[in-house]
Amino acid sequence: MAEHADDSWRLGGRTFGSRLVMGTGGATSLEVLERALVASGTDLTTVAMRRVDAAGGGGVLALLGRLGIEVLPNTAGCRSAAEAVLTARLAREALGTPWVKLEVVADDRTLLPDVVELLDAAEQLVDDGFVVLAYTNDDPVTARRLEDVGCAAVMPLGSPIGTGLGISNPHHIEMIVAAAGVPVVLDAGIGTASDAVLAMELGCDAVLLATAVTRAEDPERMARGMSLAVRAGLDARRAGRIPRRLWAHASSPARELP
Amino acid sequence: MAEHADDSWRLGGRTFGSRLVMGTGGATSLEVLERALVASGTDLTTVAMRRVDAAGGGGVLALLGRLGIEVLPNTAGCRSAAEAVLTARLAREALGTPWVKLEVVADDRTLLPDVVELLDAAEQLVDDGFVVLAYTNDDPVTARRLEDVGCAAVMPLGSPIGTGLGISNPHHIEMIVAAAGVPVVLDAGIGTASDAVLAMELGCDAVLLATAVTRAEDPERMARGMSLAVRAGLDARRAGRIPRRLWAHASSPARELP
Amino acid sequence: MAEHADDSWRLGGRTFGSRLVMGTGGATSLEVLERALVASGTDLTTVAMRRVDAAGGGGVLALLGRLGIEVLPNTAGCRSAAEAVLTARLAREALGTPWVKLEVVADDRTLLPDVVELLDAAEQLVDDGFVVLAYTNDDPVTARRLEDVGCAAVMPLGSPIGTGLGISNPHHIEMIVAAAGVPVVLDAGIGTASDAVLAMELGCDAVLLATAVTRAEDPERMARGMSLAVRAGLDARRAGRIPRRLWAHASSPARELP
Amino acid sequence: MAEHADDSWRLGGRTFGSRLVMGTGGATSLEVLERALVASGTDLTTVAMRRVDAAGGGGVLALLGRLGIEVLPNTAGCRSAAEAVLTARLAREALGTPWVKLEVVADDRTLLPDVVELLDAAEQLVDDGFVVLAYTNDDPVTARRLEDVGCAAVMPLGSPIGTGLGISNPHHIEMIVAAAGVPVVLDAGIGTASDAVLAMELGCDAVLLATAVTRAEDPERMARGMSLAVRAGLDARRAGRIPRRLWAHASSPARELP
Amino acid sequence: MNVQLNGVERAVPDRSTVADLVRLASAPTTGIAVALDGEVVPRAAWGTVVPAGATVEILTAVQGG
Amino acid sequence: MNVQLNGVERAVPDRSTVADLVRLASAPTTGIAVALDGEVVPRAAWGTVVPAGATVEILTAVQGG
Amino acid sequence: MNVQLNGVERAVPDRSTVADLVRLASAPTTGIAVALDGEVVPRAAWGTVVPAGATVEILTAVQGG
Amino acid sequence: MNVQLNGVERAVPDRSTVADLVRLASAPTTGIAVALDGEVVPRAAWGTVVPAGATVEILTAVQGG
Repeated sequence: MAEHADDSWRLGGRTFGSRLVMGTGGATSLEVLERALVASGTDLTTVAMRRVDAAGGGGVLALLGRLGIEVLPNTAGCRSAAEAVLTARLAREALGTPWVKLEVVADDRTLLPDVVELLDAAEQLVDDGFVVLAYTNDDPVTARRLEDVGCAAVMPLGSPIGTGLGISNPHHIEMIVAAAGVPVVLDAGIGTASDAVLAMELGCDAVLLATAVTRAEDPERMARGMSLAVRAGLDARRAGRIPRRLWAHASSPARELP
Repeated sequence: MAEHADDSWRLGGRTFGSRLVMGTGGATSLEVLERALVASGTDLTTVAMRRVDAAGGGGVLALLGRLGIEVLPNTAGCRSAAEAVLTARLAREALGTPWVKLEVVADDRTLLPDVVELLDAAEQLVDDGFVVLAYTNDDPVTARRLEDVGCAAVMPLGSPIGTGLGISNPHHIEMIVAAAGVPVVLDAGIGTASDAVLAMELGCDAVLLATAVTRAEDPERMARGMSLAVRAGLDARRAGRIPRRLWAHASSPARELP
Repeated sequence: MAEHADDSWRLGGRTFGSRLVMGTGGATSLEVLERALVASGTDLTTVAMRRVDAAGGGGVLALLGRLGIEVLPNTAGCRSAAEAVLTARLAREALGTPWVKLEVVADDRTLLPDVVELLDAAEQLVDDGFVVLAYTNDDPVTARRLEDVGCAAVMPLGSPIGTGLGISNPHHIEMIVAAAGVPVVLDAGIGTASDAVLAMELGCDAVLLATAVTRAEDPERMARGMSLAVRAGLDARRAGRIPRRLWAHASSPARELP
Repeated sequence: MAEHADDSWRLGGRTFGSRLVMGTGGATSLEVLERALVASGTDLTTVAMRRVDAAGGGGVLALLGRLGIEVLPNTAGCRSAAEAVLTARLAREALGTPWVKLEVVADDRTLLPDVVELLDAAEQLVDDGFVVLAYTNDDPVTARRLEDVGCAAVMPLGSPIGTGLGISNPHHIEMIVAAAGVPVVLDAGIGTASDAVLAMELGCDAVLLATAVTRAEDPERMARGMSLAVRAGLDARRAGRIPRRLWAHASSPARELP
Repeated sequence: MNVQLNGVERAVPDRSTVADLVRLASAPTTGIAVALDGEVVPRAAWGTVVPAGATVEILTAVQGG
Repeated sequence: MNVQLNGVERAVPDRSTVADLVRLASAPTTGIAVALDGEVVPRAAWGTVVPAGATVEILTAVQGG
Repeated sequence: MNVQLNGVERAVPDRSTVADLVRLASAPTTGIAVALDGEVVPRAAWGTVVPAGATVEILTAVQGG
Repeated sequence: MNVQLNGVERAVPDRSTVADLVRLASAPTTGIAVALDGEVVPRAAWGTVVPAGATVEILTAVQGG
């Protein structure tokens, strides 16, 4: 097992130890969030950009700084390429990072990406020097286009944000992985640990989640579970699972008693 | 998270630290098996009973002894209650343990339990002082009957032995868990880590597997993955997952930019 | 298509035109039931046996007689072999038929068969000259045992009675069909038309249902849908479906425009 | 049931009796195709546009004319909006119809739609007076955009063309149906009758398929099965299915025998 | 004498036959069957006298299954 | 002069019309359409002379989709 | 003069700079960024005078995503 | 005399004991158990003489399950 002792991965030219990217939304307090982040073992975590007077939670930056976790600003809530590009630029100015998790959603009910606006924004931000991690749907064609315009990672959803429905279409995730030349991060829809394991088994490089942890009854414990889950999934993927068979196959030698 | 720091469980009056019960069949060598057992962290492992001259692998007992892993003899290959009872008694004599994983299968193609013979054997063995862990199908009624005759654990299959099809009928496993007063161990059918996580999320107390590890391309790594998987699943079960929703639920606060 | 113009099937030495066996429970009135039965096209329908003074619905026999539908008494509600055997004998005496749908359930919450009592009752009734159609779970071993003791049909459940969960474990139904030498009738759990189609596609000879029709918002229309469904499923089974492929396969010839 | 005696539907200002739209690709001969079309009961069927000298099958137009089936030209094989628009215009010129099934695919391996090109082509063709039926993926946002630009129907895939994988993400189809103001036609991926029934149960107005019939072992019989399937699915959808329940619900009255 | 008729304790004339009890229960005469102390009584034997304290069940077909 | 006719380089008489090329391609006269350098040529305009070096596509409906 | 500051119409002294508005909004001085009429104002340019009627947004990072 | 030892017909000395057969089978002396004509022979009873024609099974634990 020596050859895979190092389970780290590379994204945007950097190396990360944990396969779990966390979001920070939904936690009932910074204390709860802190315990969950620590338990998750994450080293990359998203924040949203909001007006200072409405924010109420500026402490999240200080928390991430204290925990030594890399900040990944997102463009959550943006509905057009223009909004998303401006938000990414503000985040770069405010946080001093060219990294952005790019979200351009079509409506509040589904929070599904608007792929036309998304591709437009991705292209503009890449041209402007950003490291773009693009939240997208599970369409393999859109994923390839995002890579073509220069995104550093494609982040397909398992199911709509916050639904906890898991990975609705595993075959599409497999198709995205098969064609991708950049990391694939499963983003959105994770409800429980088995969903995260499945994402890794399908070949994703990492999993991004927030609600599944922050809104669980015990966020800290679910965070630990998710940390174990991505490691379990990576091991299973790399270990080479047994084939599925329709008929049984004895695990004990044939018995010869009369 | 303090209150669940101890993830151990009780079975047959004893306490086990690992939720993973391993089988030993299918490994290509004792060396491979040893590395897999160590990586799995298991403290309870099954062996089969076979004629000394056909055995070829008597070393398994010494290995388990050296690793400090409890031996659990099975009655693999038995087709009738009479065969299974005799095999259990020989195992008790040979290994000095009243514990037995009771298997009575109906045929070689499916290796599915024969519930009539199984119930008969279980009753005889319990009467004879055995600690009976009964491998059974996923029928909730049979599981309850096995508990009624005094089995120390019921061990429903996820799918037929060696198929790697995972848990074909999660609802039945949930029904078994809901009604059980003894530990429920998911036994057979596990193919990969996500299957093991799901078993724990459904409420099983532990998972028993062999083929998924021993016949993986890298048994040691899969063993580690399974070890992580049962811990991930237990955490997720106990952390209280978020509900499934049909429509999206934002994890970032509402955006107010014009 | 000429060779399969006749879609009838044989059961217990008789020929039936419809692949849909109906139950009569759950209808809000005899009028509703009549319209549903007519729309279903069934020619074999179950009734239950109850005390005359509690019955309230003796008219069902007259209705079936008027519609020319064969009556199939069941042993619904019986919890032991003894109860089921007595009920079958009373039904034979009352209705003049040696046919019986044999049900022996373990409890009210799951209504799952008690396979030990079921096998016992089946054997007694076959010995007594009955044509036994046995309602059973989806265990392939139990199905084979029921055939071995002489049942005229095995009737595995898709999921528990009245749940509408469809076919929880299609692989088990396929295993039952593959091994069966008598007709296999999918009984219980059907919720909608696609469930009935799937049953036929898996190779079942017929489908038995009641709740899905009688408790639908429009029983008559659902009955018609089910009638179409079993025919659709039989056609699909016999037509030989295309294989599943992971990658696309064009249905238009390759395009050569510049 | 009187109120829904008429199961016809409206598309592009016209009324169709059958819910099954057929493709013509994949049939081994015109004779086989004719029998399949007749058995399917369809009244709207697609054709592709190809060079006259490569065509080899010009007889399809005569066949459809003789059978009184409306011709629906497609833009199969087109990779860009420009190609698709030209092909649609040639089809209008050749066949005298402003109707077009618009396909713009991204590559040969997946045959998945390129949504950016698709939306562009759809807008151009609507502006040019076409009745555009747009083949799309199962993204609810793209479906809504296609409707917004004036498509007469949205035709989401169940799974990639020719795969026979059925409906991979039923929840997405439901979301598309819930938001749609134009007919939704499930197009691509159908493998067998139960897939077609499910499409209708999810609320689709019709089903379009080719390979599932033309490449079945017995195309004529599968066509009949599909014809029954869409009717079964429509009945089930309109009849109002029973709710799914986790625990059993007796269909026979409670039994009071001692 | 008393009998248990379809679950209810009933006083009936001594030496009542099965047929008497069927009449008493207002049961139709077709489509029914009778169990006397757990054994089916064929119609041809409805003249049988019911012993005191017997359990009698008269069943018919109803909607179900 | 030479034209690209349905993907094949062909020598055709100078000043050939669209209709001439349709005949040359042995195409049926109904159920077809012609694109000349990427633009549809309506049937009423088949008298148009095809310029040298033009790309001409003559399409019809075939089984597909 | 009036400006639109984080969505609220506010009266501010004429010739206020971006830095003045940041102070006015009680914003922290690190971890924030300012958009003036839809364009980012780099910190080095916070001396810029805000025109009357301008729309100013001051953002920071919060929990989310 | 002949016995059936682990499925093979073997000629063994008359009045062989269970312990003799264990030695004959080259079995280890720990981790094994013996069945004589379908009944377990506890180690304390290995001095038992095996009757002619008996079926003897000597089992140990192997990888499995």
